[in-house]
Formats: sequence, structure tokens, C-alpha cells
Amino acid sequence: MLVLLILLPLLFGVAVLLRPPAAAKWWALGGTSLCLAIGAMLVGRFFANASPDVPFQAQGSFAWLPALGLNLSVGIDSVATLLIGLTLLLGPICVGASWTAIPQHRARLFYGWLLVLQAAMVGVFAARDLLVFYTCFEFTLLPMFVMINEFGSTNRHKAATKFFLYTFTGSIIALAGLVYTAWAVGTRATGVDGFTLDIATLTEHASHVLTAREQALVLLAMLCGFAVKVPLFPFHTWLPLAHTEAPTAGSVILAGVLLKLGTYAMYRFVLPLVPHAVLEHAPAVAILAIIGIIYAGLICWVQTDVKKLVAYSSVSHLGFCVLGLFALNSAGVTGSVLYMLNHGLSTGALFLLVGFMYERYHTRDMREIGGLGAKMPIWSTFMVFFVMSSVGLPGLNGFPSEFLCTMGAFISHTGWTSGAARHVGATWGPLGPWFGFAAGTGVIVAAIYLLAMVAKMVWGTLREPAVHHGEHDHHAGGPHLPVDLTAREIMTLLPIGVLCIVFGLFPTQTLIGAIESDVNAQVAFVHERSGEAPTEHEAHFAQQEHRQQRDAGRDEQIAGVKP
Amino acid sequence: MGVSMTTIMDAILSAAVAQHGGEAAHAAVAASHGVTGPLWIGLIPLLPLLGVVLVTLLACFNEKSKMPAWISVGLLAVSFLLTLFAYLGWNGHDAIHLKLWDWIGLSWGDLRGQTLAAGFAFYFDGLSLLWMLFVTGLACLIGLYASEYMEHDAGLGYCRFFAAFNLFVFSMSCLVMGDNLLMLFLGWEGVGLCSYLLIGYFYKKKSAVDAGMKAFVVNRIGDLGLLMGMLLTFTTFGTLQYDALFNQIHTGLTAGGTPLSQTWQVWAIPLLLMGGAFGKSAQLFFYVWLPDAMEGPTPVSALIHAATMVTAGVYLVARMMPLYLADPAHIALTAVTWGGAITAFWSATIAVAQFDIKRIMGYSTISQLGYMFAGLGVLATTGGVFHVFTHAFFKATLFLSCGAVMHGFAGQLDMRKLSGLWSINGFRVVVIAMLIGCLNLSGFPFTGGYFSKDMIIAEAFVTPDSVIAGSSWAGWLLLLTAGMTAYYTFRVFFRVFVGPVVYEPGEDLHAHDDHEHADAHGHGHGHDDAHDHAAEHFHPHGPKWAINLVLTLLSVGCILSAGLYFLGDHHGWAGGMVHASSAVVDTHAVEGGEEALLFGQPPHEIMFYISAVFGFGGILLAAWFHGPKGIAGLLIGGRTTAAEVRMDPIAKALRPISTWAVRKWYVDEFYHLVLVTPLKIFAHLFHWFDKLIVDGLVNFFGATPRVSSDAIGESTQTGVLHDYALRMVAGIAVVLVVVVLVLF
Amino acid sequence: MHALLADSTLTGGLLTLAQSDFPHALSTLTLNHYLFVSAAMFALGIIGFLTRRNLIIMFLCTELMFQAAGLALIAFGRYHLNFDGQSFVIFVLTIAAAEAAMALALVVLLFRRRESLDADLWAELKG
Amino acid sequence: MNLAIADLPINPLLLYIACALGAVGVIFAMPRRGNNPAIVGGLVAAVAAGLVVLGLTLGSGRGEPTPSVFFYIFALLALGGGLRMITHPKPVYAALYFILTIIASSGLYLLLSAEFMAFALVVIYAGAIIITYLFVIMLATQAPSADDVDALSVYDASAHEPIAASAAGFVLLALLTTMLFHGTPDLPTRPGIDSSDAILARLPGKVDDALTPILLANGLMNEDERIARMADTGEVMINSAKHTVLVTNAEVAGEAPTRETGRLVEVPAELWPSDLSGTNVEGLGLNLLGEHPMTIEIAGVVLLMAMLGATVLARKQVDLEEEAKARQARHLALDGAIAGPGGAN
Repeated sequence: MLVLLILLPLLFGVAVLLRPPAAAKWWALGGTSLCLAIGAMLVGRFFANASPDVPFQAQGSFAWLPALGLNLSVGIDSVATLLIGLTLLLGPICVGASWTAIPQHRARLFYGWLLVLQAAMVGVFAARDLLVFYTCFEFTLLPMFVMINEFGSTNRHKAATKFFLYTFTGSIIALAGLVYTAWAVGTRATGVDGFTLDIATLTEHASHVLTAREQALVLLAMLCGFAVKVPLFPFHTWLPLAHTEAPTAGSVILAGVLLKLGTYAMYRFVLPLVPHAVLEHAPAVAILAIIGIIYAGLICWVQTDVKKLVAYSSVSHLGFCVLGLFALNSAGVTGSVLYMLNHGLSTGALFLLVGFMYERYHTRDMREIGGLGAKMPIWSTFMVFFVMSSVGLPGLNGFPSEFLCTMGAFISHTGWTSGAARHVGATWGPLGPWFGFAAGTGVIVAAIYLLAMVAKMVWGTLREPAVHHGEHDHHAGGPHLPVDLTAREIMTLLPIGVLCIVFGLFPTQTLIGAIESDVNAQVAFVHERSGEAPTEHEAHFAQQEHRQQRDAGRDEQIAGVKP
Repeated sequence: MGVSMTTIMDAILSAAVAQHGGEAAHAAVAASHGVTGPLWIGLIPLLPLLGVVLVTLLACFNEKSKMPAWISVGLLAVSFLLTLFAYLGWNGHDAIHLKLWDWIGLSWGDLRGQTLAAGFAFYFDGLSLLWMLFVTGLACLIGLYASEYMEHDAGLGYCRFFAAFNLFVFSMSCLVMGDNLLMLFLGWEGVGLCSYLLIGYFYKKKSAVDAGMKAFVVNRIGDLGLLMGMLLTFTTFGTLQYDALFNQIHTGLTAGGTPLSQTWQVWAIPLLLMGGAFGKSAQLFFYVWLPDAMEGPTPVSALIHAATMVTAGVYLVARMMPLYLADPAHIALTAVTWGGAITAFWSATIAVAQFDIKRIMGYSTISQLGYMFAGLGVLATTGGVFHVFTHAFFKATLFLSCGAVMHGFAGQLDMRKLSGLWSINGFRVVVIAMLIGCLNLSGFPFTGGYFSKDMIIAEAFVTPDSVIAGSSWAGWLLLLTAGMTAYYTFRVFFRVFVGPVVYEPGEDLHAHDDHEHADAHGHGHGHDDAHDHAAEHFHPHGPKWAINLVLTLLSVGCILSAGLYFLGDHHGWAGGMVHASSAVVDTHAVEGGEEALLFGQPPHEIMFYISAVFGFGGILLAAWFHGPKGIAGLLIGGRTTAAEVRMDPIAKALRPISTWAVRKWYVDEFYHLVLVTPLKIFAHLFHWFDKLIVDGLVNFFGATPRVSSDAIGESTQTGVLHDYALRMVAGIAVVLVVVVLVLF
Repeated sequence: MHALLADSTLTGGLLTLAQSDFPHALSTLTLNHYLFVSAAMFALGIIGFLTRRNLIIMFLCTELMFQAAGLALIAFGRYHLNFDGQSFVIFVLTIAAAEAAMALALVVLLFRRRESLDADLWAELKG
Repeated sequence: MNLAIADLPINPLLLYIACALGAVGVIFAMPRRGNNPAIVGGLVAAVAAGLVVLGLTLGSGRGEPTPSVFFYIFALLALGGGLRMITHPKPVYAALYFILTIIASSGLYLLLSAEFMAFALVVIYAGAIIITYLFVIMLATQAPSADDVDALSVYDASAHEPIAASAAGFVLLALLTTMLFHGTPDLPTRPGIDSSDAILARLPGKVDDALTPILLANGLMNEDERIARMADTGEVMINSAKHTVLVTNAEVAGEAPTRETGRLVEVPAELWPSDLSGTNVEGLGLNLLGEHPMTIEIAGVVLLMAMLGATVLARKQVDLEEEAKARQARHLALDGAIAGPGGAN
């Protein structure tokens, strides 16, 4: 089923290319909807069969080049399942959002790449070996590049190039870290004398075979890649540019899923592979995250471009996500995973809204446009709603994630877990209350900039650009849009809104309960492995031992052949 | 999951009871043996939520009638009745529990403190019941009032108003009824949102939008304290649930086993929570948002910014009283006392100088909230809570009366432009209601406000200074403030509601149709022309039945609330309610049994006289300075016009001070200078830093290879085949050299 | 390099030469003999390719390099006592023939363009 | 590293000196204007090559005496031809010297007992490929001026950076030899009877033809018997050294004979056919078709493609003529149109 989810969008992508342009969006809609339906079945089946003993389901492995030990294997745990669900949900929504925005003669290019992108994203979350993971991880860049470069606004070429090169450079460095780990595990633990690409094996052995210094270097390398993707301050500057220039669907996917690839990779690789280094350097990462939260938040406040504002708010929000991850406790990591989903929903929706507005007025400058409350009441209602979700209002989806991330950072304080001043609510971890406090100030900043945006965009007297979509100046052939949202546009927003409320009021039943056992296992694993890294001598010895074993094995083999 | 969590909770509770058998009996006060309530209790908050949905649906169908109001009022009435039933069915001492579902539940171990369990659950004890009674009751009445008040906005705006209104009641119910701190936080932020939406109801007015944002942001600053306090509570006590928390506090130990008195958390947590409370209740540094919040429609001001939401902070402190009492040094309580007392006095000084009657009521609300906090601080929880209750009624009455005036005079609120409402047809009910409200507010003998305020001030003298530092000084400050309160209250009454009939309509003549309004402004004739033109044809219209009915009911409520003082055996009905809640204070245990004296008498007895004197004094001053000639001015007034009073020369003489007071001591400007401007500067700096340095570095690194490769390419890319081949061979040679050197 | 100079100098080598059974020593062939010839041939091919400007001779030089590779293959095949080396030489010949056909066609094409076989005239790759 | 280099079969210093010397020789031998010390260069290069061969010979241990004189002759011819090829200014001569190199190489192939390849090389390279080159050289080479037919073109007369190229080439040679020589032992004995038997085993028809009449004639095998073919591989069991061959009963042979069911017949030495051995061609053929069938197919396709490609590329492309043809075609079409609709048919 997982493979189906990867192949089906590709098939539909081909179909889109083969059919006439007018049919492209219908094929894309059909493809993404079908995937969503299958995905819903997948998610349903996953949680129906979920048990703490079997963290991964729907596993499959296909020998690709057995001689080189290369397999393509997939499988999903609860976190991956939820993120796949998010990806698939955003599929039809993105198609719906692009319905009129993409001119028909270029529709095939757009929807074809959109479907390819979806396949790649599902592939990243479904990957159980480095080959699939990294291939898909990098392959997301190409469709996004095309979408920005071909369908973006004025500054799109620069944005696309920067997006591609920046994230690609980072990923290459991350690849180096991953490959080194694969090599170390291969030569020191599994004895294949090559690279171990299987993620489960890597996870099992990496922390045992990498020395403290190696772990630190691998952490640095992986962070270079994943922090750019997230993006973490100060690696974020590609994001506002890319978001601003990307078409609406591109922004939605970028914010909704692509950024999560970074945090997901951190969850999947950084934490379990190099726990010792993570423990040691978590405060540094957390400080970067907190700087990002406040710094990007303040920058949002003075933006005039509303899309850029939302983009910077992503930087700020993802800071919470990283902070929660590096709190290394259940609350933080749970919060972080929740954040991945919830940020995808609420910020995705904000981008949709900005996109709908842009489609009508062809400007994003808040000095030119604003006060739409009376003119576009439905749009405004959604805007306020999703802003509140983004601000972290309890009862909506933003809150559980934000609260748990902050709480994770706050209680992650090893000094509190023992001794005279023992705090029962504190957990083992590298951060502490001050981190929680600093992150908490970010909540204030978030309120400031998002409400400032609402104040400009929704409230106040109506401001419209001098030339906007009127019957006379609308570009020929383009569909005429009504003043307020159409039913199609509402239909793209409504599912997100419903999920926002459901995830806000029933987070335990829908999300936390689903991922609890996996996250707890992950945290326990990191806790257990973070204590002692092997010394250089031990690592070297392990390598020698395995080499000898291998040589002995080969000699035997030769000896067996010779007589 | 749910099952496991309840089991854990039960285990913790039983362990606590077993371990400290002695205190367990004492802990019964905190209602550890709660009873599970009937499911319909859950309807109390959920009915308003249903109201939100229904009103939103009406909005979708573009309903133009008053249907949203009737739906809201009906549902709120049912909600109120349910609360009443719950109260009547309550056994009077045990807390009622009702858990609907797990809201945020997370467990990472079986030990204590390894489970975060925040159910969407309710906890009913005396305190919550008391609050719920006036929240739902007043919400219902004010909803009815608003149905008429907002009628000019029928349509989308009307729906928007009532949706937010219902959402507010839902949030407030969650806040008050929640059984853990997270539920409280849910309500806390929810009411903040509704407050934001409703303050900014007239969203085309920039001042209203700014006020809404200011309210939300200032509240958020306080919320940071609440959030941190909550998290620290969790780490210290391992739970956020009231029952478990109070039981733990009663053991005198943290959940880790350290004696509470030796930890720093015992004062840090209450102080942090106090930050949240002060934010929501507009105390001390945080008060600035509340006066601006008067930009909202008056029913909103009455319900949210006077009667209910702003008392959430008081509720929080009262609810967390065991935590405040756990500190033997009472650091947090002292801070609460002085925070309250100073705020009470400070805002009274501003109120005496204002001319906008709604703003005066706003400042008066801040001042009264200060009383409540001071009451809690000096261990007079009963007084504080009773004052919340009486204040809710009389302040709602006052606001609604002001609202009726505003409604009738097209938004006119300037007391210099209004006079003699008594003599204007149709405003009699309003004036009487206003009078009753004013008497309550100024602490006129035998009114509800009189009793509740006296309890607070007297307790300030009763509580020794050794327990709460400077509590008697706080008492004097509060007494002085009582006099000022009487003065500014009756200043409004004497100037606006009695005396010669003078009026000018306000600017909201076309409030419901801003486009025309804006056009009028933009016209060549200018603002004044249009204004005068409108004024010529202006006739004040008195309130209709809904407003009059509500005002009448509220006035009756105000009067009756005084009677509550004589009910029950714990200093009145409110005392009884408090006694059956976590807010109960065993004053004797704290004070050591020594009876304090004031002027040689027990403070509680003599305070009736002293405060009456201060109250009368204030009223008489107001009458002298602002009262009209004749009986309406108590025969000592001399005002003949709306604009000129005897106070004016004095204010002129006190020029710098009076101007500063009128300008609200320039606090807003100060904040702007000290907080907002630097933050904005930082934001701009960061923006440029991001653009030039952070992004610049990236671009630099991007440009380096390009520039350098251009330079290299210029010299090497000759296009001649031999050059490439030679370089290739040389390259292979270099690689081989390396290989030979390394491998051989 | 130091050890290399110390323990086996040229004089030492010549001494060994003088002492050894000359005809017999000279008649002893090793794989290395062939490999050296092959390597030397390859080096000559490379040098030729690098120095000659005539396109045809440059291609001849590549053929020389093919030859060198073929010789090495045959020698190794002989060393391992199997026919794989020879088989591969057949393939090398095939490729060489194909390459010659294509290359010469290209040369003719290029010659038609510029009326010259000078490789230096073609610098369109200049970046 | 030092240890490893000491393991080389040749004194490394000697090797590197020889390489340097060779480089100098080649540089001198390169075509250039004015005084051309090509002969000196050639001699120097020859000395260098001789030094290496000498060193190799001295360094090698005992070994089977082989026809080494021919090796030296062929190696000298091959390298000398190669040197002259890359240094001779006239392309035609260069090609001819290359033929010399090829013929010498084929001699070396013979020494390496690759008889078939030796002759195939001569036929294909010298006979076909180089002739093609010669044709192209003749086609493409133009004398710089009409009056002096023997004059050289500038690009033939002067080398392109001979010093750098030679240095690079010989550095490469030194490194290559360093690596190639590393630890390679002597050549094994000449492929003899064993490998011959291995080939014969896979050629049952040949063995049948050679042995069956002898066996039958001498009564070593009954009429109902035949030479056995193994059930699993289809090979015959033959040992030329011991003169033995496995035969089996015909009936039994029908049911997959094994070593056990067969009968080992020992043929007297004088009766053993002296010419019965697996030849090089047979071995190569078996190897080629047995183990690399796919490669042959691919090679065929490559050749076909090359043929097509060469045809396409070398096709006479005269733009002017094409244009003229097109113009003419248009003209005709126009005429047709003017002639009327009847003309369209």
C-alpha cells in the first residue's frame, strides 16, 4: 500500500502529461483524491493494528542491487503515518487552490510536478533505508524548483535558485554525515565491510560504534542539512524568498510538508543516531531555535509583504518544533511531532488565504491592501480563525503542540530529577526552565505580529490597490473570481479548519495517543544511548575485529573452494 | 488511556491519603472526596458553544433578523438554569467532578509526575458555582440587552457579535469550571480571544482595533507568567489537577518530598500565577489595556470588561489560595495585597480626572479589581469573592446605564456635553438604575458594595502586619480610595443624570454605516457642517423594553445582593460558598488568634462607620463640585450648565497634576517609549540584519564560487583540445602519485 | 625514498648483473616485461596524443593506446591461464574499429569545415 | 611505502632514471623546425627502454626459459615503431610505423601463446583499420602549397608543448609501472597439456573423431561402447598425459553416464594421436561464445551503429546544393500549381 502511494502519484503524473492540458487539473485532482482515499485507509489500518510491540507496519523491502547491498525498503511508524496523512490531505487541497491560478496551457507541467512532488514526500516519510530516504529527500527539490521557477511571481528565478542551491548544499553535507554513519556501522558493527543503509540497523548500532567526537561531527553535518531544511536560524533566509515567490500550492506544500522533512529527519536520524552528541549540544541547538522564535517573530512584525510575514512566522514556529525535539523528553518530542502536523495545517491554510487574496488583487503589500473585513467576510473569518490557530489558542490545534514543546523544554532539566530539590514533574534532559521561559516569550511575539497582520489585512478601513481585478483589467481568458471566496476555495479551507478544531479539542484521542508509545520508545532509546559513546580505541578495535572476522570468513571460503 | 490515567490519579490520591492520614481529614475541605456530577453539567458550557455554531450558521444564511440574539439569550438562559439546578442539587461541601474527555493527556512513565493529564473536565465547588451563577446569569441578561443595543447592526455584524458573545460564555465557563490548570488556561485564552474580537467589534475604527490588539498582547504577557507558573507547578507537584494539587499542598511537601517551606517554588509559583492574574484583571503594570477596551460595544464592556472576564484573575488567585498560603513568608500574598491596593488607588486618581463616562467606569473597574485582590491578599477571601459578586451586578448596571445613554445620544460619552437625563423623556429607568449602581459603587450604607468593600478593608486591619507586610497601610490606602470612588462615581451621576437638560449627540450618528460617514468627512463642506446638520435633527431616543427590563432586573439584583451578606453562617452566602471551596482561609490559623483593633474596636464592626463616613464624604464633595443647583445636587451643588463646574478652577490651579491625571499619568506614552518603540526598533534592526548580514553571508558564499570559477575559467577554458587532454593526464598523474604515496 | 637509495643503488644492480648467468638471466621473462612494454606503449600513445596537432595522428595515438591495453590484457590472460584476456582483446578490436570509423568520419567532417587537420583550430569549447 | 617499493621486481631508481631518460629522448625525437636531433632522441629512448628491461630481467628470479630473444626483438620493434609513429612528421609514415608496431605486437602475442589473436590483430588492424586511416590521410592531407608537394603542414611540422606532454607521459609511465610491477610474480609455465585437455573435454566431436577409430581398431573399446560424455556437463573425460579416456556402454550412455558407470581406457602411448590437443583458436572460441555471448551481441550492435554513424557523418554535406535542390523543388511545385489542378495528380 505504501509503495502504491508512492507509485500512484507518479502514474497520475504521467497521465497528466499524456492527457490534454484541459484535463490536467482533473487528473491531478483524481490522483490526489485517490491517494488521499488510500492514505485514509492506510492510516485507519495502521491505527487499527497499532501496538507498541510492532512500531513499524506496512513494511516492504525490495532488493535493488543485492550485490552492493542496496535495498529499497519502506515502512511506517505512527509519526510517519500521521505525516503521510498530512501530505496526502494537502494534495487535493493544493490542486483545488491552483484551480484557476495556473493558466491552462501550462497546467500539465504544474500538476505533473505536483504529483511527482507528492510521491517524493510520501517516499521520505515511508523510507526505511537511507537510499530511499535520501533519494526522495533530494527529489523533493526538483518539483519545487520547477514550481517556483516556472509559476512564481516576479523574483522567481532568484528564489528558485537560492532555494535549490541552499537546501541542496545543506543536504549534501547531511549526506556526508549519514554516509559516514552508514560506513561506521557497516565496518564496526554489522561486519558487512561496507555501508549499512537499513535505518533500523543503523539506529540500533550507530550510537554504539561512533565515538563522541565522531558523533559531534556527524551531528554537525546532519544539522547542516536538516537545519537548512527546517529552517533553523541562521539558515532560514531562503525560506521567505521561496515562499514569497512560490505559487500558492507551492507555498502550502513548502510550509506544510517540505519543512517538516527537516524536523522529521531530525526525529528519525539525529536523535537516535548520535544521542551522545545530541545531549551535549542540545542547548546550543535550542538556543538557535529560541533565537529563531523571537528574532523571526520580530521580523514578521515589520514586514509589509503579507506572504513574507507568514513565511517568517514559519521560521518562528519551527523554532518551537526544534526546541521540543531537543528537549529529549516525551512532552517535547510529542509536542514537536504535533507541531509538524499542526503547523502544516494552520500555516498551510494561511498561505491558501494569502494566495486567494493575491489571486484577486495581485498584490501582497499590506500598505496597498487591507481592511478586507467587510468586503470579504468569509475570507476574513477564515483568516482570523487560522491566525488564532497559529497564535496557539487553546481549543485549536496550535495550542497542544506549542504547549507541549514549551513544557518539554521547561521540564527537561536533569538537575531537577534527583537530589534534595527533586521535581517529580521534571525529566531527564539538557534544557531547563529558562529555555521554556524564553520560548514562552515567543508566544507573546507571535500574538503581536499575527494580530498586527490581522489588524492590517482584516480590520480597518478598506484599502485596495489602484488597479485590481476589475472586469476591464483582468487578464484575458482568466476566470473571473467573485469578491469573496468561491465554494471551491471554501472547500479547500474547510477540511483544514475542521481538523484544526478536532486536533485542538481532541488531541489526545487523535494525535498524542497515536504517537505516544513510539515517542516514548524513541525518548527512552535516546536516554539509554546518550550516556557513553565508545572511545576511539574501542571503535578502532571493533573495526579491526570485524575486518579480521571478515578476512577469516573469506579465507575459509577460499579454502573451501580450493580442494 | 483514559482508564489508565484515572487509575493513576486514584493511586496518587489514595497514596497521599494513606501517607498523611492526619491531614487527610483536613484535606476534606479541598473536597478530595468529590462526587461525580451528572452529565448535564457539561451542557452549561456546551450550550453556548452550540450557540456559536448556530449563530455562525445563521451568518452563513445571511440572517438579517434578531434571531441570533434570541438563540443566544435562550441558550444562555438554559445554561443559567442548569447552573442554578446544579447549585440547588449541590450538597454544599463536596466538589462535583465531571470528566467529558481527555483533552491533553500524555504519559511517559508510571511514576508520579510522569503523566500530564488534563481532561476536558469540570470541577464544581462553591467558588466555581458562585462564579458560574453570575457569569451565566449576567450573560443572559446582557445578551438580552445587547439584542436591542446592537440592533442597528443586524446582519453579519449582529451574528459576529453574538457568536463571539456565546464563545465568551463558553470560554468563561471552561475557565471557571475547569478541573485543572490547563482547562483554566483554555478558558483564559478563550476569553482573551473573545475580548479581542469584541473590543475590535467596530473594526473600521483604528482605535478599536488597536485596543483589541493591546488587550490581547498585554494579556499574553501576563499569560506567560501563568504558563510558567503552571509548568513550575507541574514540575513541583507533578500534576495540574486541582484535587491532586491541593492534596499535595496540604501535605506540606512537594511531590518530590521536600518540605514546601524550604523551596523557592513556594513563592515563585504564586508570583508567576499572580502575573497571569494581574494581566487578565488589569492590575499594576498591566492595567493599560482595560480603559482602551471600552472601545468595544457597551454590553461587552459590561459583561467582559467589568463583570466577568476581568475577575478571572481574582478567581485564579482565590482558586490557588492553598498555594499562596503554603508560603510561610506570604511573599506572594503581600505582593497581591499591595498590587491590588496600589492599583485601586492609582486608577482612582485617573478616574477622578476623566470626562468620558465609560472610561471612568473602566478605571473604576480596575480600582474595584484592586480591592478584590487586596482582599484576597489580606486573607479576606470571602470579602474579595463577595466583592466580585456584588461588583459584577452593580458594575454591569452602571455600564449598561452608560450604554443606554450612549445608545440614546449617538455615542456621546463626554460628561461635559450631557446633562439632566432625568428630565429627558424615556431615561427615567436608566437614571434610577444608574443611581442604584452608583450607590453600590461608592459604598453607600446597606448596599451590596458597602458590605463587600467593608469586609475587605476591615480584614486589612485585622490581618497583622507581621503576616502581610503593611496590611494596615494597605487598609488606609483602600479607605482613601473608597472616598475617591464615591467622589468620581457621583461626579458622573451629578453631572450627567441630573441637572439642566443639555445634550449634544455623539459622532456615531452613522456608526452603522461607515461608508456614508467617511463620505461625509471627505465632503467639501467638511466635518463640522455635516455634524451640525445632524445635530439639528437629533432627538435622543430612550431605551426600549429590552434595555429597560434588563436594567430593572439588574437594579433589583444589586439591591438583593446586599441581602446575601446576611445569609448563612460564614459571613454571608458568599462566605459559605468560599468555605466549601479551595479558597477558604483559616484566618485563625494564620493570624495566631490575636484580635486586632482599630480605634480600640474590632475592625469589622467599626469599619461600617468609617467607610460610611468616607463614602458620604466623597458623595458630598462630588455634590459640591459637580452637583446641579437644587435638590438633585443635595442642595449644595451649583452647576447650571453641562460644561462648567466648580471643580474647573481648582483643576486649573493644579495644572500640572490635573493635566497629568487627565492624560492618565502618561503611562501609555511611557510604555510606548520604553517597550513598544525599542521592540519596534529591534524588529527593524533584525529585519535589516537578516537582509544584509544573514542573507548577505549566504549570498556571499553563493557568489564566491561563481566569481572564482569565472576567473579560473577565463584562463583555463581555452577550448584547445590539447590543453584539456594535458590537464587530464596531469590530473591522473597527480591522483596516481597520491595513490602510490598512500597505498604503496 | 631514502631507503630506496640506501639499500638498492644502481651500482648494486650492476653488480648483480655482472655476477649473474647473463644469457640465462636475459632469457627469463616475467609478466612484468610485457607489462612494461604495454605501459611504455601507452605512455607513448599519450605523449603522441598530447603533442601532435594532426587530428589523424592523434587518433592513431589513441589506437596505440588501445594496442597497449590489448597487450596487457593478453599478458594477464596468459598469466591467469585463461582465454578471457584474448576475448577482451577481440572486443577491444571491435571498439577500436568502431571508434576508427566514427573518428575518421568526424575527421573528414572537420576537415571539410576548415580545410585543415590542425586540432588547435577548433576552440569552440572555450568557456 | 618504502618496504613496498623495495618489493618491486626492478630497482625503482633505475626505473625512474629510465623514465626520465625516455622522456628526454622522446622530446628530442619530436618533430620541430630547424635542426632535428630525432635520431639522438630515438637512441636515448631506446637506451632507456633497454635499461628497464635489463633491470626487470635482473630483478626477476628464476623462471622457465622462454624464447626471450624474440621478446626483445619484438618489444624493441613495437616501442621503436610507436616512438617513430608519434614523432614522424608525415602522417602517412606515422601510419606505416604504426603498422610496424602492430606487427611487432602480434609477435608478442605469439610469445604469449595467443596465436589466433596475433593473426587477427594483423588482419584487422594492419589490414583494415590502418588502411582506412591511410585513405583518410590521403583524402584529407593537403600540401600547404601546390608547388612543393613534399612540404609539411605547420601542424605536422611542430609539436604542441612537447616537454610538458613528455614529462606528463613519462611520469605516468613511472607511476603505472610502479603500480603494475607491484608484487607480480613470474609467468607460470606455458599452457600445456592440462589446459589443452580442458579444451578437448569441451570438444567431444573432435575427441570422438580422433580416438574412436583408434580405440575400435585396437580393440580397446567394444562396438557397443562409445566415448563417455558426462551427464552434468556433456564433457568428455580425457587425459593426454596419461593417455586415458573414459568410455561407456552405449546403453548406459543413454542414461547419463558418470565416472562410476564408465570405463577408463588407457591408450598405449604410441597409439595416442600426436596431434590431439586443444588449440588456441578452439579455446578462444569456447571462451568467447560460452562465456561472453552477450558481449558479442553488443559488440555487433556497436559496430553496426558505428557504421551507420560514420555513414551519416561522412555523407557529403554541401549546404549549397541542398539549398539549390530545395529551391528547385519549390520551383517545380509552383510550376505544377500554375499548370492547374490537373497537374496535382
